[in-house]
Amino acid sequence: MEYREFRLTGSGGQGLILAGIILAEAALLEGKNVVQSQSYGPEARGGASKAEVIISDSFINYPKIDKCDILLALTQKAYDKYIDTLKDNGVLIVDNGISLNNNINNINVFSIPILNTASEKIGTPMVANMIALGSIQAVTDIVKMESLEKAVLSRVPKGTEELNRRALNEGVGLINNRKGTLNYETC
Amino acid sequence: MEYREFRLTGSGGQGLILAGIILAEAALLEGKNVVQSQSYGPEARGGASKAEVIISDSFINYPKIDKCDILLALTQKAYDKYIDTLKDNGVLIVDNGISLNNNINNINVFSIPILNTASEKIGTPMVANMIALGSIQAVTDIVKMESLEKAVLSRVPKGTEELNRRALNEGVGLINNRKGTLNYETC
Amino acid sequence: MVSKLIDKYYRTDRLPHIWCTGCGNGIVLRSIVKAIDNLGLNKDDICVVSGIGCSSRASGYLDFNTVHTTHGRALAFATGIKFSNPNLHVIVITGDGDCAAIGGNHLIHAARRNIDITTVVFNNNIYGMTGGQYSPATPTGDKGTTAPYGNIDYNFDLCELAKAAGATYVSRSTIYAANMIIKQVEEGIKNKGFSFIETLTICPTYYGRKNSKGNAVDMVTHLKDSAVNISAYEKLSEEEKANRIPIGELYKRNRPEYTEKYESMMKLF
Amino acid sequence: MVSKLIDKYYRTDRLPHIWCTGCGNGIVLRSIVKAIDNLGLNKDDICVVSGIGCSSRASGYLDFNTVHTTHGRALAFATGIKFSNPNLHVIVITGDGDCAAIGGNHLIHAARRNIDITTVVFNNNIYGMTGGQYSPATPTGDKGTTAPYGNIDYNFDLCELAKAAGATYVSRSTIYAANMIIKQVEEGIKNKGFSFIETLTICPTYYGRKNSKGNAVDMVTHLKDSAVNISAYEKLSEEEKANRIPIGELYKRNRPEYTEKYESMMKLF
Amino acid sequence: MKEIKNDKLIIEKNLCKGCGICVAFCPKNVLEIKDKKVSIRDLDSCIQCGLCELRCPDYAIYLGGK
Amino acid sequence: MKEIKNDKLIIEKNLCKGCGICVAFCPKNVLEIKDKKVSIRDLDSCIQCGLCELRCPDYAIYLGGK
Amino acid sequence: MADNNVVLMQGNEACVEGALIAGMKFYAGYPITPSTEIAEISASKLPKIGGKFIQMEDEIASISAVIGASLAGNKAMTATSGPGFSLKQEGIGYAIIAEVPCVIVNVQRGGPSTGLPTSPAQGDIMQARWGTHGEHSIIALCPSTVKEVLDVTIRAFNLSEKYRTPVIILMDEVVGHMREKVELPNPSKIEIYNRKKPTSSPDDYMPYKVKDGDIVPEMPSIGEGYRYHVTGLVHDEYGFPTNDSSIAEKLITRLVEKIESNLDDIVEYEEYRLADADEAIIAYGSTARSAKSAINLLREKGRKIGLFRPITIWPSPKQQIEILAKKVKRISVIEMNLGQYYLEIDRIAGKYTNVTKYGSVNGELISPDEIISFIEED
Amino acid sequence: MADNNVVLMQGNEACVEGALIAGMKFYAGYPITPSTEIAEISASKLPKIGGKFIQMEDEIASISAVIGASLAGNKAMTATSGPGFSLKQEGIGYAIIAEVPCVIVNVQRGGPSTGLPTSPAQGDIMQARWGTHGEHSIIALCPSTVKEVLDVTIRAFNLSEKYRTPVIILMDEVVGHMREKVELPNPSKIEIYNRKKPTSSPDDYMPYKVKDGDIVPEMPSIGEGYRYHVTGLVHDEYGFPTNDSSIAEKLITRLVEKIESNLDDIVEYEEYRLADADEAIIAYGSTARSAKSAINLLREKGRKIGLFRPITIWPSPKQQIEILAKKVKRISVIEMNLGQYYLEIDRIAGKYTNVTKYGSVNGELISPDEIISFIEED
Ligand SMILES: Cc1ncc(C[n+]2csc(CCOP(=O)(O)OP(=O)(O)O)c2C)c(N)n1
Ligand SMILES: Cc1ncc(C[n+]2csc(CCOP(=O)(O)OP(=O)(O)O)c2C)c(N)n1
Ligand code: SF4
Ligand code: SF4
Ligand code: SF4
Ligand code: SF4
Ligand code: SF4
Ligand code: SF4
Ligand SMILES: [Mg+2]
Ligand SMILES: [Mg+2]
Repeated sequence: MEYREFRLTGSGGQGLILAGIILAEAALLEGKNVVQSQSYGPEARGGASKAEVIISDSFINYPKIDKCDILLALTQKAYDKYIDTLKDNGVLIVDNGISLNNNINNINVFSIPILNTASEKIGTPMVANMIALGSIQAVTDIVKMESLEKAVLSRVPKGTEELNRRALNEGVGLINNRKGTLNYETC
Repeated sequence: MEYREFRLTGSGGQGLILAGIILAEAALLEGKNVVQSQSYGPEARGGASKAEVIISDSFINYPKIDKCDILLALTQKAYDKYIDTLKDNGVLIVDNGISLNNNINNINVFSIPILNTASEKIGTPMVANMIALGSIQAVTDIVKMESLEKAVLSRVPKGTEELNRRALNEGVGLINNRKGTLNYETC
Repeated sequence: MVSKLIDKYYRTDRLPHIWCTGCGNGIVLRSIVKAIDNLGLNKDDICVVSGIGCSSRASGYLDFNTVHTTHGRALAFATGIKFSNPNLHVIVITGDGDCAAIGGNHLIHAARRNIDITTVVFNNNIYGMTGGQYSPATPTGDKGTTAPYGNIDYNFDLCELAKAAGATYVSRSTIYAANMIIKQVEEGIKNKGFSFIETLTICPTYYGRKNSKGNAVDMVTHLKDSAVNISAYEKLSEEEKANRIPIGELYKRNRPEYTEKYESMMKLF
Repeated sequence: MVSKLIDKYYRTDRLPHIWCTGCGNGIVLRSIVKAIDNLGLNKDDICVVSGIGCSSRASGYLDFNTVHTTHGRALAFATGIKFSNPNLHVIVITGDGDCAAIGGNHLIHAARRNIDITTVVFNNNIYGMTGGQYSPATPTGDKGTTAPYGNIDYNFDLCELAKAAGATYVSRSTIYAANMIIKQVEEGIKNKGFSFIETLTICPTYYGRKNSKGNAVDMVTHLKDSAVNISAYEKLSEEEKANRIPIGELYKRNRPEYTEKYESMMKLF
Repeated sequence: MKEIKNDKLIIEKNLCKGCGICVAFCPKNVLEIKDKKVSIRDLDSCIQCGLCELRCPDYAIYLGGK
Repeated sequence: MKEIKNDKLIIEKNLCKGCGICVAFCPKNVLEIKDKKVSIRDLDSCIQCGLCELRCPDYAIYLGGK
Repeated sequence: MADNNVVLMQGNEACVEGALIAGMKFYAGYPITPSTEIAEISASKLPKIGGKFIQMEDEIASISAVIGASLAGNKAMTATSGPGFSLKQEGIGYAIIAEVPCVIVNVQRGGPSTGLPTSPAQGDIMQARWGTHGEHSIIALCPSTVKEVLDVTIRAFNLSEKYRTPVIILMDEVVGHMREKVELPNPSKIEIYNRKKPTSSPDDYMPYKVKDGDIVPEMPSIGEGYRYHVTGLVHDEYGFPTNDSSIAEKLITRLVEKIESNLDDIVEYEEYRLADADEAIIAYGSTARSAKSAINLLREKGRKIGLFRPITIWPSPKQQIEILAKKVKRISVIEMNLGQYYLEIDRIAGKYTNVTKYGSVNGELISPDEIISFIEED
Repeated sequence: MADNNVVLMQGNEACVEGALIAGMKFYAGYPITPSTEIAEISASKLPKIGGKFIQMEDEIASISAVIGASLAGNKAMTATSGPGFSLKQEGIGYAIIAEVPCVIVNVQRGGPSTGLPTSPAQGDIMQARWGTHGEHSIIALCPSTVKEVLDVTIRAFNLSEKYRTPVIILMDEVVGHMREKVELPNPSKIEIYNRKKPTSSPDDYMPYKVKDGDIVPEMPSIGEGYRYHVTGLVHDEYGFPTNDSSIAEKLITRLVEKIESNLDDIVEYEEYRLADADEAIIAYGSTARSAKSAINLLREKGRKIGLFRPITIWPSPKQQIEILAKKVKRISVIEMNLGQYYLEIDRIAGKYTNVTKYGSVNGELISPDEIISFIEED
C-alpha cells in the first residue's frame, strides 16, 4: 500500500499552495486518495508558506502530517524550520541557494537551482512552483507526467499554459540531468 | 398556625401594589412572615392591577396564591375576573359600585363605598387604597392598627401623612359602622 | 364597528389594541395605513417588520405580511426579506429604543446600503415596553426610571444620523401633524431607496408621568407648539431654535438602490 | 536598536510586528505615540483599547495599559474603563471593520455620550485580518474576496457619521500626512470629549492586490494625491471633489463631557 | 355599542379610552368626555373635517360613510 | 545588525521589510533598496528632515541621536 | 478536474456546493476565520444562479437576514466560527420558536473568546445544543470528511425544511480547511426536501396549526397571499402572542417533541469495525479520522476495538449508544475539548459500561498515537 | 421599616443590596423584563455612594463596559434576562479567558427568543453552563428566597474576585419579583473578598502567572503602574497572544481546573428533611419552595421524602448528589423547563438510583400539588 506524505515549504507568493493542490489533483486523476492542507494562522501572513499533501491508494484517515516522506524547501527559513520533520531516508528537494545543515544523514538530497531556473531560464520567478512540481515528479514518480500536466493546465490562467508546461519540464530536467553527476543524494 | 392569603384587585393607578406592600410591611412589623407579589405582564399595562400578600406565622414556602382568603375588588372588571378565586367562606371586600354576582355563596361580603368615600369624603380618589387597607384591617384583624399606621407613614410621601391616616381610619369606620346594620355578610 | 380604512387594513378582531389611554402609537399606525391606502398598494405585497417594544407591537394589528422580530433587529430581518423578494414593499416599524439603542448598527447600515425599506420610528423618547427607562432619544436632563436624577446623555438627532449614514429620504413629523406623517410615508414608500421617517409621538404613561408632562392632550399640545416646519425653522434665530424641532422633509438624495444594483450585477452573467 | 521614541513607548521585545511589508499600520501607531510624547503624558495614565483586526493588534506593541478586546467592542470596553477611572487617558485603536461594521453601534453611542475617549480608526478600506473581505469603508465598485464582482454597497463617510452622532472633535488624515496624524491625536487627546480621528492607511496585501493598486509606495502616493486639506477642498468644484477626500480638522464642538457630567451629578448628594 | 347612528360622525365606545385628544383638537368643539368616554355634544357644529378620526389613537371615532 | 554607525541616520536592517516608502518619499534621494532592505546611497545629501523615520512602518530607520 | 465528477475540494467549498445542490438561494454572513471561504465562495457563486449574497454588518444581522430571507421563501444559510456563533444565539432561538428553516454553519476554532483563531477545536458542541436561552431542542450535524460535508449540508437543508427548524453544521477547522477527493453526486439522484406550502385558501390558513399527519405547520412565503403574523413571542395557532399557559406549554413541548420524537429520521451515525468489538471509541468530526487510524493500529495489536461516530450529534443517537454500551466493556470519548460530548455519553452509557474520556485543547488535531496511548494506558 | 434591620424587599432589590454590600461600584446594563428593577435601583443608589451607573446601548455593550470597569479596578455587575443573556455570551467568554471578575445576573423568563417576557422559567440553566463558545467552566448560583438573593449576590462577587472569573446569578421571575422579609446582615460581619493585587514591582510582574500557593494570577487595576496587556486570545504568562500548543493547553486547562478543583469552596447547597429520607427531590430557585411545601404535605402522608437544593448550580455538587443517590431509591428533578438539570443529575446519579423528572414550560411556577401528584403517581 502506497502512502506518501509531502511537505512543500517556502515563502508566501511562491505559489506552493497551488503546487500542493495541483499535485493532489494529479493524484486524483489517477484514482488515488489525497488530502491536501496548508498553514493558516500568523505564519500565513508573515510570509512563510506551507502546503501538505498525502497521497495514498486507500482512504486516508488521519489527515495531518507529522514527519514527511518528501520535503520541498524553497527558502532558507523554510528549510531551517522544517528539515527536522523529514523522515529517515526521506527525500529533500531544495533550491540550491539554501545552505544545508550538516546533520542531515540518511536523507536523499536534491539541491537544484529552482529559483534561478525560474527567473533566468524561463524569465519569471512566478513559475518556481511548477519547476518544483516537475522535480518532485521526476524524483518520486508519484504521479505520471501526463496527469501532472493535465492538472496544471486546468488550474493555471489562460494564456500561461505553455509557460507552465515548460517550467514543469524544466523541473523534470533539473533532476534527470543531474542524476549521477553530483553526489548529494546521500550525505 | 396562621396562614392567610390576600388578593387586592382593581385598576392601575389605584395604588393597590402599594397597599399590598404596606399590608406586608405591617405584618412584618409584628414579626410575621410575608410574601408579596404582583402582576406584571400585559395586564399590568392594560389598566388592571393585582397585588397578592401571604401572611403567616412560619416561613412561607410556596409563594403563590391560588385561591385566596380575602379578596378586595375595586372595579367591576376585577371583581368579575377574580371572584372565583376566593375560597369558600372567604372574605370579599368590594366597592359598593360593583354589582355582585348571584352565585356567591359561602362568602362573607363587605360591600362598602370605598371609592366614594375617597373622592367625596376625603376629597381625592388617590386614597382609595388606604381606605381599602383600613377596611381589611377592620374585617380581618390580621395586623394591629398601629402597625398598619406605622407602615403607611413610612411609605407615603411627606406631607400626606395626615391625609392617609384619615383615609385608613375611614376604612375601618366603613366596616365598623355597617357591622350589624346590613346583612350582606353571608349571602 | 370601525371605519372602512381600519376595517380594510387592520386585523380588527385583535382590537382594542394593548396601548395605554392616550398613547400616540395608534395615530402613527393609522397614518401609515392611510398612506398605503392612498398609494393603492396590494396588501399581499406589503411586509411590515417590527422589533420589540410597545410600538413594535403594531405589526400584529395589521392585515399584511407581518413579522415581529427580536429587539433591535427589525431592519436586519427586513433586509433579508427585501433582498430575497425585491417586489415586496417593506415597511419597518420601530421604537426609539429598538431603532437607535440596540438597533443602531442595523439602522446605519441599512441606510448606508440604501436598500429600499421604509422605516418609521415611533419616537416617544422612552423605553415604553419595559416601563420607562431613558432612551437615546430622551432629551438631556429628562427623567426615566434609570435616570432618576435626570438623564446626562445627549439624545441623538435621529434624522441627522440617518442622513449621515446614507438614507435617501429623511423626514420628521408629529402625531399632531398626522397628515404630514401620511404624506411622508407615501413619499418614503415611493422613494426607491432607504427612507427614514421619524414620528414624534407620546407615552403619557411613562415619559409623560416621569417628567410631569401632563396628560395626553397636554403632550400633544406640546408637540404642536414645539414642532416647526423646516422652512420656517431655518429662518429662526439660534435662540428660537433651541426649544423647537424642525419637521417636514429634511433631506432627499438620488442614488441607485441596493437590490437594483444587485439585479444589475446578476445580469452580468 | 530603535529610536528613543520607539524605545520609550513600545514593548520593543515584541518587534518586529506582525504587519506585512508596506502595511501602513506602523506609521499610524508611531504617530499616536509621538502625539503622546509631545503631550508629555505619563505612561501609567494611558490606556489603549483595541478590538480585533490587524490594526487592533497595535495595542500589544505599546508599553501602556493595553486591552485587546473582542471584535467591534473596543469602545464599549473603553467606556467602562474611562467611566470607572476618569483620570485615565483612554485611546481606542480600531479598524474600519472593527469600528464601523460590527462596532458601528458602539461608535455612535460613544460619540453621542461625548465620553472622553480618543478614537483612532486605521482605515485601510478592507478587513485585513481575515484576508480581504470588503468593509463598510471599501469604496463602491472596489473588490474584496466577498465582492468578487465589485462592491455594490456605498461606503460610509465615517467622519460625517461620527459628527452626526455627537462627536466633539472630528478629523481625518493619511499616513502620507503623518505629521497631521500626530497633531490630530494631540488635539483629540486634549479635547475633553469624544474625539474621532480617521487615518487613511494602506493594506497592500489585500486591498492593494485585489484592486491592482500597486505596491505600498504606489498606494501612499495615491493617498498623497487624493487627500486635500479641508480648506482647499471646500473651494473645489463638485467635479473636482469627486475623486478627492478632505483631510484636516473637520468638525469641533463644545459640549460638557460625560464623566464630568456624572461627577457633577454625584455632587448633588 | 355604537352610540350615535348618524351619517356624520360615528363613535365606537367600546374602543374609546377617553384620552380626550379628539375633544381637545376638534376645531368646532363638537365633542366632550362623558363617563370617561367620548360623547357628541353638538353634532350640528361638526364640519366633518376628520381631524378627530385622524388623531384618535383608538379608532373609536370616524366620519360617517368612511 | 546596525548597518551604518553615523550620527545622522540609523538603519536597523533587522526591522526593515523593504517596502520602499522611505526611499520613495525622501526629498533628497538619500536612500535606496538593496537586497530587499533599505540602504544609504548618499548620506551627505541627507538634511535630517526625519520624513523617512516619520513614515517607516517598521521603525527601521531613524535620525541619529533620537 | 471535472472528470467523472471527481474533484479535489476544500471542506468549506464542499459546504457551499452541498448548499447549492440543496437549493440555497440566500447567504448572509460576516467573515471569520476559519469559516470565511464559505462566504467567499457563496459570494462568487450565488449571483450566477440568481441567488443572493450579502455581507452584513455583523453576525447578529446575518442570522436575522437569513431568517427574513427564509420567511420570504429562500433557502438560506450563514456560516461563522465561535465568537460569531455566540452572537447568533438570540437569532437561533427566534428561528426555533417561529419555526423558520435555516442552516447555520460553525467551523470550530479554539476558544473561549477570540481564542486560537486558526486552530481546530471541538469546543462548541454543548453550545450548539444549549447556546440560546429558553427550553428548546436542536439539530446539529458533524461531518468528518469533505465528501461528508457536502452530504451533510444537503441533509441540513432537508432537515431544516422538513422540521421547520434551524439546523447547525458543526465542522472543525481541520475538516473546513482540508482538501480531499469528492465524488460529486448526480443532482437528479439527490432527494431534496422543500417546506410544505399551504394548499388551503388564505382565509382558512392557520399558520401555526399542525395538520393531522404533518410534523409541522405549513409554511407559505411572504408575498404569496397568506398574510400571517410571525413572532418570537409565545404564540397561538394563529400566530398571535399569548400568555395562556396551556398554549405556551403546548407550543414549547411541540417544538421540542418534533425533534425528539423523530430520532429515527434525524439521527445518522457510522459504525466502524464494531461488529466484534468489545471496546469502543466515540468520536466525531476530524477526531474520528484519527480514531479510525488508531483503531486500525490497535486491531493489528489484537485489540477488538471499533468506532461509533455520530454524524447527527444533536439529538444524540441515544438508542444506538445504549445498545453499544450494553455490548462493550468500555467506551472512550475522544474529542478536541475537555469532555463535552463525554457528558452526554456518560449519561446514556454510564449505567451500563465504563465511560472514559480523552480530550485536548491545544489547537492541534488529536493524533492516532495519542489515542493509542490513552487506550492502552488507561 | 428599618426596625431591627428587618425589611420587606423585592428579589431584584435584594440583589442590588447584596451587590452594594459586596462592594459593587459599577453597573452597566440594558433594561429587560423581569430584571429591570436591578438597573433601576442601581441607577438610584450608585451615584449616592460614588459608584457608577450607565445604561449602555445594548447588552453586548453592557457586558463589555462591565469587563472594562473591572479591569479598571471596580467591582462590576450587569443584569439581564434570556434574550440579553444570549447576547452577552461572547463577552462572558472574554471575561473567562482574560480572567476578569464580574457578576452577571439573569432573571429567567419564558423562552426561547422573546418568549414569555413576564412569566417565570428556569430554561437557561444549561445556557448558563454552556452558552459561550469554547471549552470553559463557569460558576452559577441560584437563590431561592429574597434573603438568599442578597447572600448569593455577595457570594457571587466574592467568588468572582477570588477565582477571577465571571459569576452568574440565575434567578427566576418569581424570586426576582416577589417581596419578602429580609434580615439585613451586619455589614461588618460579612466577609468580603477582594482580588489579590500584585506586591512585586511592576518590572517583575507577570500578569498571567499564578504564584505558588495562589489560585489565580494577581490583578492590578489599570492605572496603578502595572502596564500589562489583556487579550481574549490564548496568551502566555506575560499576557501576549501565542499559538504555542502547550501554552494553550495549559491555559485552558488551568481556567477550567481553578473551578473544578475547588468544589469544596465553591459548592453550596441545602438539604431539607433528607436525614431519614428514602426518596428525594432535587429543585432550585422558586421551584424548590414549591418542593418544600410538597414535601411537608407528603411527609404528612407518611412518605420519607426530602429535598436537595443546589445553591451553586454550576459547578454542580457532584459528590453530594452521588452520596444522595446511593442512599435513596429515587431522585426526582423538578424544574421549570423540560429537564435540563435533570441531565446533569441523571448523569451523576443515574448509575446508582432511579432518576425521574418533572418539568413545565407554561410560564407558571410549578405548584406543590403538581409535585405531589407527580411523586405519588410515577
Ligand atoms: C435583547 C433584548 N433586550 C432587551 C429587551 C427588553 N425590551 C423590550 S422593548 C424594549 C425597549 C422598547 O423601547 P422602544 O423601542 O423605544 O419602544 P416603545 O416601547 O417605547 O414603543 C426593551 C429594552 C428585549 N426584549 N430583548
Ligand atoms: C465576533 C467576531 N466576528 C468576526 C471576527 C473575525 N474578524 C477578525 S478581524 C475582522 C475584520 C478586521 O477588519 P478591520 O477592523 O478593518 O481591521 P484590519 O484587519 O483591516 O486592520 C474580522 C471580521 C471576530 N474575530 N469576531
Ligand atoms: S407604555 Fe407608553 S408607549 Fe407603551 S402603550 Fe403605554 S403610553 Fe404607549
Ligand atoms: S493584511 Fe493588510 S492590514 Fe493586515 S498587516 Fe497585512 S497589509 Fe496590513
Ligand atoms: S370631524 Fe372635525 S368638526 Fe367634526 S367632530 Fe371631528 S374634529 Fe370636530
Ligand atoms: S381620541 Fe379616541 S380614544 Fe381619545 S377620547 Fe376621542 S374617541 Fe376616545
Ligand atoms: S532624514 Fe530626510 S533627507 Fe535624510 S534620509 Fe530621511 S527623508 Fe531623506
Ligand atoms: S520605510 Fe522602513 S521598512 Fe520600508 S524600506 Fe524604508 S526602512 Fe525599510
Ligand atoms: Mg420608545
Ligand atoms: Mg480594515
